[in-house]
Amino acid sequence: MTLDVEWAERWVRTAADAVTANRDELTELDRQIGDGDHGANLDRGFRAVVTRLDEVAAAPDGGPAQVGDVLKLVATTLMSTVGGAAGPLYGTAFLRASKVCGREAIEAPSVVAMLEAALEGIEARGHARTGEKTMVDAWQAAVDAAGKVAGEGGDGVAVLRAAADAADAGATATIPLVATKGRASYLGERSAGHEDPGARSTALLLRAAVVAAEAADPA
Amino acid sequence: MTLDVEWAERWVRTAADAVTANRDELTELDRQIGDGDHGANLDRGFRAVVTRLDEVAAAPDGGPAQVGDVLKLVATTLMSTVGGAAGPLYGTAFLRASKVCGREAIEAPSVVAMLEAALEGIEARGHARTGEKTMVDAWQAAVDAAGKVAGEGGDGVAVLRAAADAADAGATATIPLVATKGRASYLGERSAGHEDPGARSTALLLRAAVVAAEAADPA
Amino acid sequence: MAPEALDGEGYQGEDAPMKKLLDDPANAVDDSLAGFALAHADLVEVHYAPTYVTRAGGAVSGKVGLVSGGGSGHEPLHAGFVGDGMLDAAVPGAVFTSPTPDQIQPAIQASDSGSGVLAIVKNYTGDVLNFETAVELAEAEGVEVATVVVDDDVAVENSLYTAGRRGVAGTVLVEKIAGAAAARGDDLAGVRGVAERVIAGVRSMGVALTPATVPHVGRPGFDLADDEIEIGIGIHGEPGRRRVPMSTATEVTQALLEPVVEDLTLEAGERTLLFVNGMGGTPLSELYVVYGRAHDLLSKRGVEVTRSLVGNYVTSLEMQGASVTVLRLDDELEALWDAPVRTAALQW
Amino acid sequence: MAPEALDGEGYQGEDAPMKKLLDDPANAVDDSLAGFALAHADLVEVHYAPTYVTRAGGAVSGKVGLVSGGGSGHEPLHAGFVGDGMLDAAVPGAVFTSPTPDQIQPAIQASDSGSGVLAIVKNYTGDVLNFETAVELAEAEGVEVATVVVDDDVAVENSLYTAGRRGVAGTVLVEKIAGAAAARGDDLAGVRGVAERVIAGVRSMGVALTPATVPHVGRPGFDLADDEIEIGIGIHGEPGRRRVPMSTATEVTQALLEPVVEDLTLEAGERTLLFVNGMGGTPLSELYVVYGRAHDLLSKRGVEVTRSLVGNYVTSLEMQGASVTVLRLDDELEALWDAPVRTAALQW
Ligand SMILES: Nc1ncnc2c1ncn2[C@@H]1O[C@H](COP(=O)(O)OP(=O)(O)O)[C@@H](O)[C@H]1O
Ligand SMILES: Nc1ncnc2c1ncn2[C@@H]1O[C@H](COP(=O)(O)OP(=O)(O)O)[C@@H](O)[C@H]1O
Ligand SMILES: [Mg+2]
Ligand SMILES: [Mg+2]
Ligand SMILES: [Mg+2]
Ligand SMILES: [Mg+2]
Repeated sequence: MTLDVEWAERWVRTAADAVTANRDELTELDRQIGDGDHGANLDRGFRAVVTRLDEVAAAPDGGPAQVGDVLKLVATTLMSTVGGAAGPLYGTAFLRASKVCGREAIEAPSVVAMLEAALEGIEARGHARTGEKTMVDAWQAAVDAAGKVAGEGGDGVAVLRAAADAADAGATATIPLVATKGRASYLGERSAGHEDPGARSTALLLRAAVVAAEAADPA
Repeated sequence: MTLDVEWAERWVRTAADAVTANRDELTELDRQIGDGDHGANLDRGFRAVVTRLDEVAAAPDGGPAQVGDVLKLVATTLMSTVGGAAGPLYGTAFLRASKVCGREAIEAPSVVAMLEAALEGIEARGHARTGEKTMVDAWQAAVDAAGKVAGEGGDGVAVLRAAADAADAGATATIPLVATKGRASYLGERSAGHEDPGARSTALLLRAAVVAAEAADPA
Repeated sequence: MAPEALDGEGYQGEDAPMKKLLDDPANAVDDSLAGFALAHADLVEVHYAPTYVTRAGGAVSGKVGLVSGGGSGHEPLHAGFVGDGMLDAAVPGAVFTSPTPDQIQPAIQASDSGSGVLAIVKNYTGDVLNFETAVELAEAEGVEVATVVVDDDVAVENSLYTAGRRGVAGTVLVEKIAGAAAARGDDLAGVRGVAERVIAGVRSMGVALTPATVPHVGRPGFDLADDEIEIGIGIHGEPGRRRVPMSTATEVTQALLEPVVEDLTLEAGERTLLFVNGMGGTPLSELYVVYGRAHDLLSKRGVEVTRSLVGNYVTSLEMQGASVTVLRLDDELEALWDAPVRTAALQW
Repeated sequence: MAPEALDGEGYQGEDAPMKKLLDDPANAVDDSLAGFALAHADLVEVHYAPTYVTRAGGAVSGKVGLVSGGGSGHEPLHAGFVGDGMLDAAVPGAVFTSPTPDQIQPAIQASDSGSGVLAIVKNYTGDVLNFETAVELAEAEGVEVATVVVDDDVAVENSLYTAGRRGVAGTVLVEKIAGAAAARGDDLAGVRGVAERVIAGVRSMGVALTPATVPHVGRPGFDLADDEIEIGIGIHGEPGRRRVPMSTATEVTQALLEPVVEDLTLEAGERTLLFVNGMGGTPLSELYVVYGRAHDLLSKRGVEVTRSLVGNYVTSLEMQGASVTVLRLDDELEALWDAPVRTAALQW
């Protein structure tokens, strides 16, 4: 299938559903090594995103024309509704991603560029690098896998799928780490043995992108 | 045996032991329908009484000469250390009782007079009458029984024993009552089904008087 | 810092230790007062054996003295209200136990500058009896003393069948306003008259979400299920009038406010002070929710709220819950409320 | 009052309802602010969508504006400190969640009278990032903004291995003293300099006896056994650095104070402000016990306590516990501390 603006919208709605469905799990992860609000924060944000998307779609001049428009809407809405660390980080990620998706549909190289832009945005704001037990760990794994599959000639969906799988593994890989950024770093050694909530939510968001792609084009 | 000043001292010390031993029970009764401090209040008071008694006994001019002296020491010490409702009530009871015990030893009629004076003191301060679920119920029962046994020619110890038995029954008889005086009255109907802590402590104190008498004169 | 730092003696006992920041629970009151004295040396002086608190610098010449007291565990009541424009002395008893006459009497005498002393007593058998004796003793020493008894708690029926309504949060308003009357120079009869006017116009009702634990008792004053609350509680860990399922702030506020308004027979157009008091363990943010709901309910009845107070002023240790107090106002009471006050717990 | 009064909808859900005086937990922050606005209409104005709080009457001409903000659940921080001599605006986020740039930006702009604005930010990744963006946006609108970051919590090592020390109770002291500097007419650089001097000289450490429950989460932020306490907690329901058995006030105070004093390298003869802050659910009487112990420990080291603050100022919902804060003082900081302040939570 083509990763077009309909896909982008479907991605966002699928992501919102996934966040709601996993709200309590995310909260529990954050309760273990943070302040127990990550699920609620993201849920609040994505519900606002869906509302905003509905409004825009219902507007007389029609919905967003480009993939980047959808991502920008996500960015600004998350920025103004999530708060906490995740709000600005995801906000910046989607904002940077939107800038490399200024077209009606994107192909494999743009998927890679989108993921890279998101990661760079997060790193620029949060100053975290891989291995610090943050969402960066999931994004970095996704970017690496996406680049590899794209280099091997995979299509957009294949690239996305590789990214989502890698993000999932990247999130799991945060479990043994000792956090050195974000709220979990206050726990020192006690942060080891728990999965980073932001890395887990990153994996959820990328999985939603795959699900949204597959929904239109059942294999 | 004679109810002399040694008996009076022994009474007070026995009472102090009884209060300490029943401290938690009294507290629990008060927790049910009051504020859960009756045991602690009386225990604080009687420990101070014992300390004071030790001091007085160690003084160069010797210990108290009359039964009334002992009771007065109890009165002033309870008044200044117990607080709450029980402090002034027991304080007044022992003060009034001391006034009718101005001799080295007391006989049956004085025992009755002592109990009557105590009851009058409590009624004068607290304005409660029988049936209001207060310590008055125990004292009134004690006074009635004491009068009866004295009238039948019983000796001081027999009178005391009757008083203690009656106080015990009087305390038990407060269980079904609805309180109309003291803190338990705030509970209205919910005060029924619980024994009044002050009535129970009254029974303990009078029982101690009997034990103190019997201790000197094992049957 | 070595972890052993905390491995000292700690609490002894069979059960889990109480979770309170105390050393010996039996010394809780004096230990707390010692810290209070250090923190507010400019405002108060704490005396021991017997224990009472006076205003730093002693009685104010030409001013009627104000003394209040009662069981501890209601902090900042009463010691937190000693200072300019409010009390001259406070007498803290053991936790939830009224103080003894030998504490109260010197507090009364220390507050007398020759203009007499008003004793403000909360209506509990113990407080009334102990103050009665102390007042007699102080009078015997030549102090002119007037007594007022605060009984604002509408949870208790004022009838033959009770010891009368309890004194609860409204006490702060009596102390503040009578304190201002004394500060402006009213004589003893005048200060007492003002205090009685406040008492006549103030009513309260409280709710507990969780009970409190008295330090030397070590277990909660009453038991409450996870989904139950206790309506009409006092401030001494006594159970309340009835137990109901946990509910919303709006419904709870209504259950507290309605009897207050009815007992006061408040009518549209009247001016009031609305006071939402925390019982100690409820966050301030929730008190403001209750305040907002109570304000709305009063507005709906056409009752004006022209003054307000929100906070933990008459507490019951760490009890979670709140009380709602309404005071009928007029120009004079408003002006006295607004008059400057400088105490540890109330300043403006 | 019919018992049915409380038989309305109440909370829904499988588990026992949370015991909080709230209506819809999701609206807790706005409901509380609505009550706050009604109770303190003379001091503050509350704005919604986006939510922020400004001083009644708006920015003060010629004065540097002061803005702070952060997650809710720490009341009275920050909104309770809006008023004369302290903040011009406060920005409350969701409970324990930093506010968003679109809330912060208008608060900054509303506080600017042309003399610039100081943003006082507690050092949490979320707060720092959201303020950063808001400041950029406000600067783009022509407001001169300086930012200071409060990081007084010595429980967290300030190292490569952490997000840096957290901002906790010391924030109140920064807001009060910088507020006084702004009120006396210092320019933006001056006010920022004073704030930075306070930040350099203030350290805190806290303990939790019981955890707090976030309304929309519905269960405690961490679990603590009946006989355990958590040393080195933050104010967001995060677990602390280590868990130790419950102990005495003296030992707990020592465990809190020592790292504070050491980090400050306080020496005999120095003057300090000692601040014992309650986490929300601990009775004031216990805070005074801790204060007394901390005062004694400082005195033993020859450190002088010349100013003090005791109370629930930077809370963590209904958490039981306390923190100890020490600020190194000098003549200027003492004078700024003493300067008049008129806010909902601090007045003199
Ligand atoms: N400096 C950082 N860089 C990248 N990610 C971070 C950083 N700090 C925190 N995070 C991410 O944010 C997540 C927490 O988000 P959230 O709980 O919503 O915010 P908060 O920590 O403010 O409560 C963490 O699990 C982590 O993945
Ligand atoms: N008006 C009264 N007359 C007689 N006894 C009373 C009266 N009020 C209370 N009491 C007695 O005092 C007891 C309570 O004493 P205590 O718990 O020490 O004081 P408080 O009620 O002040 O906490 C009650 O159980 C009751 O027997
Ligand atoms: Mg979080
Ligand atoms: Mg009692
Ligand atoms: Mg009592
Ligand atoms: Mg958060």
